[in-house]
Formats: sequence, C-alpha cells, structure tokens
Amino acid sequence: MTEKSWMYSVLEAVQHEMREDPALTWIFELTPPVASNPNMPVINLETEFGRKRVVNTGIDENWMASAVLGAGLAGSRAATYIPYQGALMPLEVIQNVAGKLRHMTGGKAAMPVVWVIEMTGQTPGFAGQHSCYEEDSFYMHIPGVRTVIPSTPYDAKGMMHAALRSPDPVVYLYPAGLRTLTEEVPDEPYEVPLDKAAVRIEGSDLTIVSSGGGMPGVLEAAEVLKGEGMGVEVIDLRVLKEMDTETLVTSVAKTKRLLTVDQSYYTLAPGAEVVARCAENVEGARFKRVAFPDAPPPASPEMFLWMRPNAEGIAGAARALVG
Amino acid sequence: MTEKSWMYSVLEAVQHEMREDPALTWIFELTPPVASNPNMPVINLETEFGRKRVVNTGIDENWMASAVLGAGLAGSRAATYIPYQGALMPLEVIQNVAGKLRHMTGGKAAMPVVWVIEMTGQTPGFAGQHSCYEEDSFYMHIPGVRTVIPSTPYDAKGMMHAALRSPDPVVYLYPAGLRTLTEEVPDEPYEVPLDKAAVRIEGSDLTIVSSGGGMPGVLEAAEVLKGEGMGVEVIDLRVLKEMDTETLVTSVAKTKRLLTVDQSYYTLAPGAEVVARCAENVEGARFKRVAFPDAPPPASPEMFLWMRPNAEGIAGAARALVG
Amino acid sequence: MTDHQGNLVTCPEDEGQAPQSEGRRGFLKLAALTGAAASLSTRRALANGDIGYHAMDLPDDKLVDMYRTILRIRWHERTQADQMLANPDYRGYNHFYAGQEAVATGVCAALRNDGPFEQIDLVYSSHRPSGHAIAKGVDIPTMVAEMDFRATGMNGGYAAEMHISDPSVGFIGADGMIGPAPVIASGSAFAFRARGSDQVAVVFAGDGNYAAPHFHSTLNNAKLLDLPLIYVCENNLYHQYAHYSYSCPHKDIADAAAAYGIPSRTVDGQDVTQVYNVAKEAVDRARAGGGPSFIEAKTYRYYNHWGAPGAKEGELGAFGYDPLAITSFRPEREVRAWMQRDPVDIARNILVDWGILEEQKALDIEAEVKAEIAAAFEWALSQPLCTPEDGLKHVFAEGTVPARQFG
Amino acid sequence: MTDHQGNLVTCPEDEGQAPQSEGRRGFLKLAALTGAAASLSTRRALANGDIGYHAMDLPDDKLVDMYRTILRIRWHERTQADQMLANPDYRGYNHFYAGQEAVATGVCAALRNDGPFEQIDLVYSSHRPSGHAIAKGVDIPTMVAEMDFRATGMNGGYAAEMHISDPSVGFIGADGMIGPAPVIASGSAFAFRARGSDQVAVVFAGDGNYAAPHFHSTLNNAKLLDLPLIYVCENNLYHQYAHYSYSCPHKDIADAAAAYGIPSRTVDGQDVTQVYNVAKEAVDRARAGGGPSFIEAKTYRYYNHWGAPGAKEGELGAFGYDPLAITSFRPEREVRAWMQRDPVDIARNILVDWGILEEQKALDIEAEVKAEIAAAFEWALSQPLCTPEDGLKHVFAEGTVPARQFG
Ligand SMILES: Cc1ncc(C[n+]2csc(CCOP(=O)(O)OP(=O)(O)O)c2C)c(N)n1
Ligand SMILES: Cc1ncc(C[n+]2csc(CCOP(=O)(O)OP(=O)(O)O)c2C)c(N)n1
Ligand SMILES: [Mg+2]
Ligand SMILES: [Mg+2]
Repeated sequence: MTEKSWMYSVLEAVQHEMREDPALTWIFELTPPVASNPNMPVINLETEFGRKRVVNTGIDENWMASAVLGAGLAGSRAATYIPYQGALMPLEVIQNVAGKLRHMTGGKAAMPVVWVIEMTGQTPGFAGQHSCYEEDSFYMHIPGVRTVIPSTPYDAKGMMHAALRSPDPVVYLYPAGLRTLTEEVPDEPYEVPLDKAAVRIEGSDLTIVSSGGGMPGVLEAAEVLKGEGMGVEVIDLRVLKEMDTETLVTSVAKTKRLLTVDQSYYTLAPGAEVVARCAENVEGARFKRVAFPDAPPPASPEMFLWMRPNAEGIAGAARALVG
Repeated sequence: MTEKSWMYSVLEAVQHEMREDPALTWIFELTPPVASNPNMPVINLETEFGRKRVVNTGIDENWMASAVLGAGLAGSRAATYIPYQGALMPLEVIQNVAGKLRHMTGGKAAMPVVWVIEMTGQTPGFAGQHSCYEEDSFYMHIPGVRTVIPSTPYDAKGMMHAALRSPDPVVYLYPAGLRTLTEEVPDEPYEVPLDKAAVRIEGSDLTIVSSGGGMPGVLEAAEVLKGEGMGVEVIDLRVLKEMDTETLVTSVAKTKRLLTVDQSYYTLAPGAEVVARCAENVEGARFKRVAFPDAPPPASPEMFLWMRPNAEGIAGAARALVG
Repeated sequence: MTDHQGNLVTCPEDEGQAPQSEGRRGFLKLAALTGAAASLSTRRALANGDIGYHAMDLPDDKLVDMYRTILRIRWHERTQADQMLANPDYRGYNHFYAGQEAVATGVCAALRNDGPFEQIDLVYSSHRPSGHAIAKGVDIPTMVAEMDFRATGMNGGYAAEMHISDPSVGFIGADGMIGPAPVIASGSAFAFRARGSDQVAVVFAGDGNYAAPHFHSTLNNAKLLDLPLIYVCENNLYHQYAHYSYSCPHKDIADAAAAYGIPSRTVDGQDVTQVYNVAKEAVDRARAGGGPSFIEAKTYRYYNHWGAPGAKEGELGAFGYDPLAITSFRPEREVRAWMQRDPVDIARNILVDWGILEEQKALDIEAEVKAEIAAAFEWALSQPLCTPEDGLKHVFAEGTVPARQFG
Repeated sequence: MTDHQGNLVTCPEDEGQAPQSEGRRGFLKLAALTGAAASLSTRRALANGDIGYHAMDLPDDKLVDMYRTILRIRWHERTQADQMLANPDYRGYNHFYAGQEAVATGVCAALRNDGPFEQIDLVYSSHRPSGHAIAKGVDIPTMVAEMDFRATGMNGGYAAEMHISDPSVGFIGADGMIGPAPVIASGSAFAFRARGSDQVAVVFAGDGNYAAPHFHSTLNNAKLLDLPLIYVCENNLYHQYAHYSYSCPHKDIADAAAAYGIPSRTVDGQDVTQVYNVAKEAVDRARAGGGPSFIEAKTYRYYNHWGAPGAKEGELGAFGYDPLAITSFRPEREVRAWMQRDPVDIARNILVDWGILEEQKALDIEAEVKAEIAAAFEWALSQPLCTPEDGLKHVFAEGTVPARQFG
C-alpha cells in the first residue's frame, strides 16, 4: 500500500493488464500515458510497450473511439484515453454502434473495449466549449455500455482492472477535478465491481446521493451535518449504467428523505433518475435535487463558483429537507 | 382549414417564412423538401426558391448542422432537415456550440436557427443503428437550445412558424412514426408557443404525461380508462426545454398520481425529469413510469412490439397506480 | 479511367490495364467486356516480372466458385423480390445489390475466409450488405431467415437486413449508417498490426460515404499508421436520389484517397476478374506490411435504393426506376446501358471463353444455384418467429434487463 | 515550399515568389527575409498583368497599421506574461500567439473590417485567438478585461480567453475546440452566397485541425458549393506536444486542400507582406464568386502551448520550452532558428527599407503601442468582477433560468 495519485493508480492497472495480454492496446492523444508517484517507478506505457501498441494520434476523437471498437471486434482488447469529450465525437460511435452491437447481432459481437473519457469544465475558468459534464447523463441514458464514474483513486484502479477485463464495452468517466486526490492504494491488482454503488456514510435521517466530481462536496457537507446531529447516509453511485437501484431504494425506504447532488445540468442529470426510481418505489418520501443550473458554465469564477453545487449549498438543502 | 398531413403542414410554414425573408435558407440531404396534399398546390421548396437557398448536400449531417449555425451567426435565418440522427453528428455542434454561444458571448451571439431532426426506429423493423429515439433526452439535457416535439400536424405547423421566428436556436424533433397523422390545419400562418405543455384531456384521478411518438398510445389508453370511469388527465409535453413545470405540478397536485410514458429508454427518459420535478414539488403523490426497456430496439416485430409501450400496457399501469 | 457519368474511357496506355494473357487461357475478350484498372499510385505491390493479371493464376475451381457466388447473390435477390411481390406474409426488406455482384465477389475471393477467427480476414459491409455477406461466405439459409425476422436467423431476429453479421466467417457486418463503418474497420486493422497478425480488414462503402467526415479519419489514420486496411469504394454513381457529383468534386473518388499517399486504383466493377486482380494486389501489400489500399469499383445498381414487402412493380420500394420527383434521378438509358454489362454475363462469358466451362455446364450451375436458394427460402420461411421476451437479452454479456413497458 | 521540418526551401522558379518590385519602393530584401509563396493551384485570381505582389499597392498608412497591429499583439502578450509572472492577483490565461503575429495581421489587412454587420467580413478564430482578435480590430481594453473575467469585459466575463468574440467587428470568435470552427465558418460563407452578399468568411485553424474529421466536411462542401471561405491553416509545426508529422502525411498541408480542387498556397507566415499578398488574392477571388481558397502559413509559436497565472519561468504553463517528457518535443535549436525570423523585425525592416518609416519613428511607434497596452491593462484590471447571479442570464434571448444549486 502506498499513497497514490488518481492517474498513477489508473495507469498501474493498465500496465498490469498490458503485461498480461500482449494484444491489449492503448490509444492516446498528444499527452503521453506517463505517471509518476513519490517512491514508485515511473509508468510510461509508450516506452514500455512500444508505439505499435501505444499510439499517439492526431486530434481526432472520432477515430480514437471507433478504432478501439474495431480492435475489440477483431478480438483484441483495447482502451483509449479521450482527453476532451468537448466535441462529443465519441458519443456517436459509442451510442449508436458499441451500445447496440451485442444485442443487434443476437449476442455474436464481443467488445472488450474501454473508453476513458475526461470530464472537464467543472473547475473555474474553463467555460463554454471546454465544459463537458453532461457526459454522465448521455452515457447513462444509452443501453449496452457499462458507464462508471469512480470518485476515489482506490475505486479508479479497481474499476480500471474490472473494465479492462469485462466482456462488455465500458465508458469510464474521469472527472478531471479529482486529479489532485490521493489515497492509500494497493500495489497488487484488484477489482471493484461494475454494478455496485457504495454507501460511504451510514445514517437514518436523510439519504444524499451523488457521484464523481460531486462527492468531495457531499462528504464535506455530510461532516458538517453530522456535527449538527443529523444522521446522514451518503451514497456514491459509482456506476451509472446499470444503476444499483436496490442500494438506493433500500436507503430511501429507511430515511424517507432523498437529496441528490449533481455537478451538471439540473434537467435530466443523474439525480433525476435517482429521484424517479425512488419515487416509484418508496411511498411518502420527500425529495430534493441540488444541481448545476440549466445554463452553460460561465468563465468568471464569481459566477461559476456560485452556480456549482458546494458543501454549503448541499448542507442548506439537507436542512431544508429534514427540518 | 383543410385536412393536412404532417409534412405538408410543416412545409407550408417553411414556405411562408421563406417568402417573407429572402435570406432564410433550407439545407436537406438527398430527399427534396416536397410535399403534396389533396386539393392543395404541391410545395417544392427547391424549385420555388432555387438551389442557392435550398441546398442538397452529401451525407454529412455534421456539415448540415454546423452550416445552419454558421448562417445564423452571419445574420441569416437558417434551417435544416436532418433525416437521420443515427450518427449523432449534429449533437456535437448543437450541444457544444449552439447551446452555449449566447451565454458564453455575454449575449452577443444571435442564432436564429432551426434543426429539424427525425426520430426513427420506433416503428417495427428498423433496429440497431437505425433506431434513434434517445434524441429527446440528449437535447432536453443541454441548455441554451429550445427543444420541442410536436405530436400533431396543427402543432407541427404552429411550432415551425414559432421556431423559424425565434431568436433562440431550436431543435425541432420529428417522430417519424407520426408521418401518417392528418388533421384540420389552418392555411394561414399562426404560432404555437415554444414553452407550453398542452393538457389534452382533463381529469382528476391520474395525470398521464407523454410526448411525441408516445401520444397516440396514451390517447388511446385514456379513452379506454375514461370508459372505465377513471378521471384521466393527459398532458402532452410538446416542449422538452424549457419544460413547462407549472402545468405538470398543478396537475399532479390535483390528481396525486403521475404516470409517465416514453417510447425511448427508461433510464433518463423525459419521464424521469417529469417524475423528479413533481416529486420535489408535490408531497404524498404516487409515481410510475412506462418506457421502452434499457435495451436497443430489436428488429423482430415480435420482440419490438412487445417492448414498445402501447395502449394496453399504459392502461394496465394506470389501473395499477390508481387502484 | 472514367468520366463523371462513370462511363469507362479507354486509355490503352494505363499500366494496370488487362494485358494480353501469356498464360494457358485463350484470351479474347469482347470489346463490351473491356475494363480498365487504372493505377493512380506510384507504389505497386508487384513482384519482379509480375504483370498484375493475377486471375490468370487462379485454379479452375476457384474461378467457377466466383461465378457461383455471383449467381448466389443474384438469385437470392430475385427470389426475395418474388417474395416481396407475391407473398403477403413475407416481411423482409432489402437494399438490392443486383448489378454490383462482381465487386464483393472479386474482393472476397482474394481474402482468407476459412479458419479460426484470429486468422481470417474481416469484412465490414457498412451498407447494402447481402452481397458482401454471401461473398464472404455466410450461411445463406440463416441469412434469409434473419431478413424475415426469424428466431433462428443469423442474428436471432435482432438485426434484420441493414445490420446482418456473422463474425464466424469474418463478416463483421453492416451498420447501415453512412460514415462510421470505415473508421471502425480501420480499428480492426490497427489491432492486427499491434498484435503482429497478417490479417487484413476490408470495408465496402458506397460513393455516398465519401462526403462523411469519417472518410478523412479513416484514410488519414490508415496512412499514418500503415494499417492493413482495404477500402473498397463501390461507386454506383448515386446515393438514394442524388448523383454523386452533388457531394463529391472528384470524378474518380480514388483521387481523394491518392491524395493521402494511399495506393489507389479504379477498376471496372462489372468484371470479377478485374476486381480480383486489384484486390489481390491490395491484399498482398497489406499482408506484407505495406499498408492500406483504396479501390474504387465503378458499378451500378439495377433497382431502386431499396425494396420492401408488398412492393408493386414500378413503384418506389419495388424494383423499377426511382419514380419520385427528385433532384437528380437516374435516366432510363443509363440504367439500360449499364445492364448491357451485366456481371453475371461477363463472368459466364469469360469462363466459357477461357474454356473453363461449357456453356451448358454454366447454365446447369445457374439451375443448381436457383434450387439452392429456393431451398434456403423454404427452410427460412418455416422457421419460428421470435419470442418477445428475448428482446431483453444480449444487452450485456450476461443477464437480461428489466421490462419497463408495463410500468 | 518547405521540407517536413517547416524550413523554407528556396525555389526561385516558383511563380508566386515575390518578384522585384517595379513600383516606387526601393526593393532590397535581406536574404534572411525571403519568403516563398508557392502556388499549388492552377487557378489564379490575378487580373491581366497583375504579378500578385499586392503589398506594393498599399498606402503608407495601411502598411504602418500592419506594423502597429503586429506590435499590439506582441505587447499585449508580453504585458500579460508579466502579469502572470509578477501579479499574484492576475487570473487570465492565454494561448500565446507570439511568433505568429504576421499571419493574423496580413490576412485581416485584406478584409473589410468596418461597417454594418451585414457588410463586413467575418473571422472565426477556432483557437489561440488573441492575435486574431486584435488583428480583426476588437477593442483591446475590453478584451484584456474579458481575459481577467471582468464584468465589463468583451463578453461580460462569460467567455475568457478560449472563447472571446465580438461580432460588432466581425470577429465571431474562438471556440477552442479542434474541429468545429471551420465547418461553422463555411456555414457563414454559405449564407453570404445564398443572400447574394460579397462578404467573405475566414477561419484560422492550426496544423492540429487537419486531422479532425471536420476538415473534410469543410473543404468538400466549400468546394462543391463554391463558398466564399478562406481557410487559413497556421502550421506552427506542433500541436501541444506532438509534431504535425504524427497526424498528417503531407509535408504541405495545403496539398490536402489542393486535392479538392481548391486554390491552395503555402506562404511564409513570418512576413506580413507575403501573407497579405496571398490573402488579397483569396479575398478578391471569393468576392468575385470564385469560391474558396486555402492558405497554409508556415509559422512558429515561441512559447509553450499555453500560459497561466502564477507561472514560473522554465515550467510548463510559463514561457520557456515545453519541459515534459514527451513524444516529440521542440528542439531548442529549432525554436532559436525560428526566432531569427521574427515577424516584428521583418515588418519593421521592410518598412524602413522601403522608406516608409525612419528607424527612430518605428521605435517610437513601438513605445506608443507599449503605452497603449499598459493603459489597457490598467483600465481592465480595475474593472468590477462579475455578479454571481448573472450566470443565470443569456441562456436564451429573454429571461433567466432558475438557480438549482441550493435545492
Ligand atoms: C449517417 C447516415 N445518414 C443518412 C443515411 C440514409 N441513407 C441510407 S443509404 C443512403 C445512400 C447511400 O449511398 P451510397 O453510399 O452511394 O451507397 P448505395 O446506396 O449507392 O449503395 C443514405 C443517405 C444513413 N444510413 N446514415
Ligand atoms: C476536439 C478537441 N480535442 C482536443 C483539444 C485539446 N487541444 C487544445 S489546443 C490543441 C492543440 C492544437 O494544435 P494546433 O491546431 O496545431 O494549434 P496550435 O496550438 O499549434 O496553435 C489541443 C489538442 C481540443 N481543444 N479540442
Ligand atoms: Mg452509391
Ligand atoms: Mg500547431
């Protein structure tokens, strides 16, 4: 066990799987797959595995997303790191081909493919075309692709192992704002399942559900609320498709109060689905959603930081719901 | 007033607006903008307005979607008819540019642009890559673009007038399954507003909310339920962005029971947002959703017709919710 | 070379044109059968002394197989068309390939189609797939069953015509969209190269696909990474109701590929031996690590863009000329002129002329194929329909998804 | 012409190369300043007897304006860099344009920049926009304010550097994505043609944009529809940390455009008069209905891919060479060699040599510009910060959207 950064944890998993499987490939765009960590060897996939397997492409996310799919269909496991979803090019092929192919072929197509997709724009200063947090909703809506969004380095590594080993295509969302997180992460390979939410804190007064970049703010708010004596239960979705309904409904059946927190647009953010599932299955509960307003994130930190859900706003909404 | 088909009603509006504004352009792909209707003159935009304004392009929906945006930014109103969303190319530019530009420029960018986007694949036999009903959720989630989905020829014409005159970019979804509908439609221009849901039937026992291709089945089910004595209120969303929350909440506050019906994937279908908004605002209500399962639509009519929500399934869900 | 109408223009100096055979076959091609394979590239994959007329080295049975494949494609469609016109219970639709059979046949004859999945070549069809599928060797009865949405169809009734696939013979299949397939195919070629395999990926795409932005991604990356990808552009002059000059500024689409530095050739798509020649050269180059090739086959479809059950002759969706009031429709004379150069006739005449088949034997083979296809339809149309609940399967490798349509 | 390293290769026979001026200006260019504008196209927009050296016809004040514009871009950046290094309160970032100033300046000097919106030419910047913006004539103080997120900034603090725009001077602006801008720009050109206007749309895009699939859509449709679009490819040899040979098989990216039949030229991007010459020709052609042009300017950026507040010299995000362990980094000698051909020096030397400016006057202008920029920063950095609630405005033409962040 060593204290590791997010990216180091992820590349450790990729390196391990690439050593196990000489056909596994990795496609990147301009920024090489290199990570370092204090007291650990530098990981450089390009130099270790060579440029036939680890390929630097031009700025063509459409090709990157499609190429790994074609590799998977040819029987090679393949992964790509797409640094900007901004242009949304990958969605086309993931939504309309990858997500449908196994079903459409009557089970004949195999796609052991992983797309690592950066979510940017929920840290100040980006704005406009450089803000793409709506990916979680887009990928959550489509069938046939497992969409995950780890929020800790530990989960990031374990879910990367599971993703690379999965026979299903996996969209692996990476909220770039979590880049700076570090924690103790085992050096050995291990899997975190691709279909389970995590109960981060247990409590009986209120369920707060969030994911990815929303988690740090939720955990901070939960500390404050616990200090005030509120029994907060915090759930990290971790998996958007297939969403772990059971964990959610069980919790809300207990607390009878659900607060969802999303860093992307209110309308049809993942929280809408969480509320809808719980509202269908739990009677007499109360619901509230905290989310980014239905407006593009502006550049100005003053505007942006006021609009992005934070611990204070979350705590306030929790008090309003429970009180 | 004449009984008119869907497409004739729409092209009547476009023809009128093109006559009024010599800069207004229309871009199509291979299938020309021609419509006929018994006892009415044939409308052929290409021959009437010439190939400088009415342009046949290659199979490049990315260009079509982007070109009208560029036209709008240059001060010309512009519209395009995108026959297949399948490849999802238009979403890139609509989500990441059109939807953000007014806000991002601090109000400086004007985009009087309309994208008519066909939704195909919710009639039997299509399947796979030719099924694209998830557009409603994708466009509903993003800010800055008004997304509408008329379900009758009357609304189709009136909303086309409103869309072409709007200073905001408008995604105008067209469920291809409604192609065969006809009704009395005025010959004169008129507007149907871009921000109002329509209460199609009033009642006090249950609210059913649907939109677009879901409406015929809902109306059929409502007839059956009314015959059984149930006071069904039916709401046609018509507008997905900005959703008319007030009409929804007012209705559910009255009926205390909400059933949503979507022809696309259950997870994060528009119904999720409808349920979530009502659950936040109405206490003690009961909720249920009917939707296409989270699976790609299969080709076989036996599988497909069983999976697509129909009047019988809707009526059954309504009885379960009210009973 | 061709002019913008796609008519073949004789240019006797073209280095790739079919030379007089030095081999054992008496060579006397009719003027009407002459095809030009014009090399647009400086890079050749010919060995020393190799004149590029690879068909001369094919054994008789392989040549007869090509003829049989062409017939299978043709008779599959004619039988299906009869079903559409006459059988009220028939439900399958099709994007007919009649007129283009020599393209799929000539290309697939140059590929490795048997063996374990890790060794065979892969074909992506993109669109208008039934001809490609048959040429690659799919089981015809189960394909027919798939097209009529049967539970025992090639894809269990999930796919239907626009999306048929069978990886077991290397037919990755169609997606029916115009754009994505070539890019995905290049990804398979990328995987071959990364794992050191000599497999080749082939994609068939129409003239319509040229305008898609994916065209650029495909060729650019194939060239940059030297991928074993063969892009077969079937230029049948039209996409739906528009002539390709509406969407492409090139007369030869191959010129667009040549600009990337990719060896690119145009070929007479009606003559299976010519198609085979250029395909063989491209496959040899790809297997040897020489990177991608682009083949533009000049060809023509006889029927409407698509055909559907309940068709009535002379109407859209049937098998006549496109009757809509349209931007740029196909002149009847153009259709008739192309039908003069029918791929079935050309293949048969060559085999007879080369002394491989007697005329009567050729006709016997056609009768055999007809019977084989008739049996395929008989089997297929007696297969069970799908079970509704199966729609919830195969979303992921394991399990089913919940039904949601009943609330 | 250039080799793949982007070094200019002298080819005295090139028809587009700067000829000896017959005009009033004494012409004696230093060898170091020689640039080649190599025509790759057969189609020219030259009137009878026109040798294409349009800069010779420019009045003195216009020439001096170009020099001043280059200086403004340069000093805007140097002043901003100082802020980043020294002012802990400064918040703006930038993708620096230093080294490339002559490209934006020469192109925009050939455009119509004043007048009502329906008459001026439009510029799309795609990426690295501050140079394009200044050359097109935006108000510099409000641009500086925008880059520091001020309420009175050019876009009210919503945009920041990557997305600045000001339609009032025809600067439609940047979107910062690599791909979409050229296609959207072609839509503006489409609208001009449809409404019978003689306006021109210009897009600036880097060598990185070549690989984007949109490249194909843009050029193909511009050619097919004869759109008044000028695509200015600023080939500064790198995208982020990769040399352009990683993503482009062409040495001259202009070759890719020429393949579509679009008049395409490469030009020395360090010499503003050369850039002006080719831009003038392209603009004249577009206004006359002659369709699109492609200009590849060979140029170089001096600094890192981007710079940010709190920068420390020699570190990434500051202004030295890219220090990462990277696939293909920029050799220090390459950077230094390019700095020998600085666009500021070249412009100044030409004007002095032509007798338009005394050396001292040229230095005085530089001092004026410095003062003007210093004043712009002083004004901008005293402007009010944004009001948080304004984030809910401008989503649609009217009204605000509800806050949702408090539940
Ligand atoms: C992205 C996309 N846009 C539109 C269509 C509709 N469509 C199906 S086939 C076709 C024409 C294709 O023409 P071409 O590529 O020349 O092939 P051909 O039909 O001639 O074999 C079109 C436009 C589609 N399938 N995909
Ligand atoms: C679609 C997309 N992918 C990736 C990026 C990240 N990105 C920003 S600038 C850049 C490099 C652009 O290089 P080039 O076009 O040569 O312009 P230069 O920076 O050299 O001016 C990249 C990859 C982006 N902005 N958009
Ligand atoms: Mg075609
Ligand atoms: Mg560059």
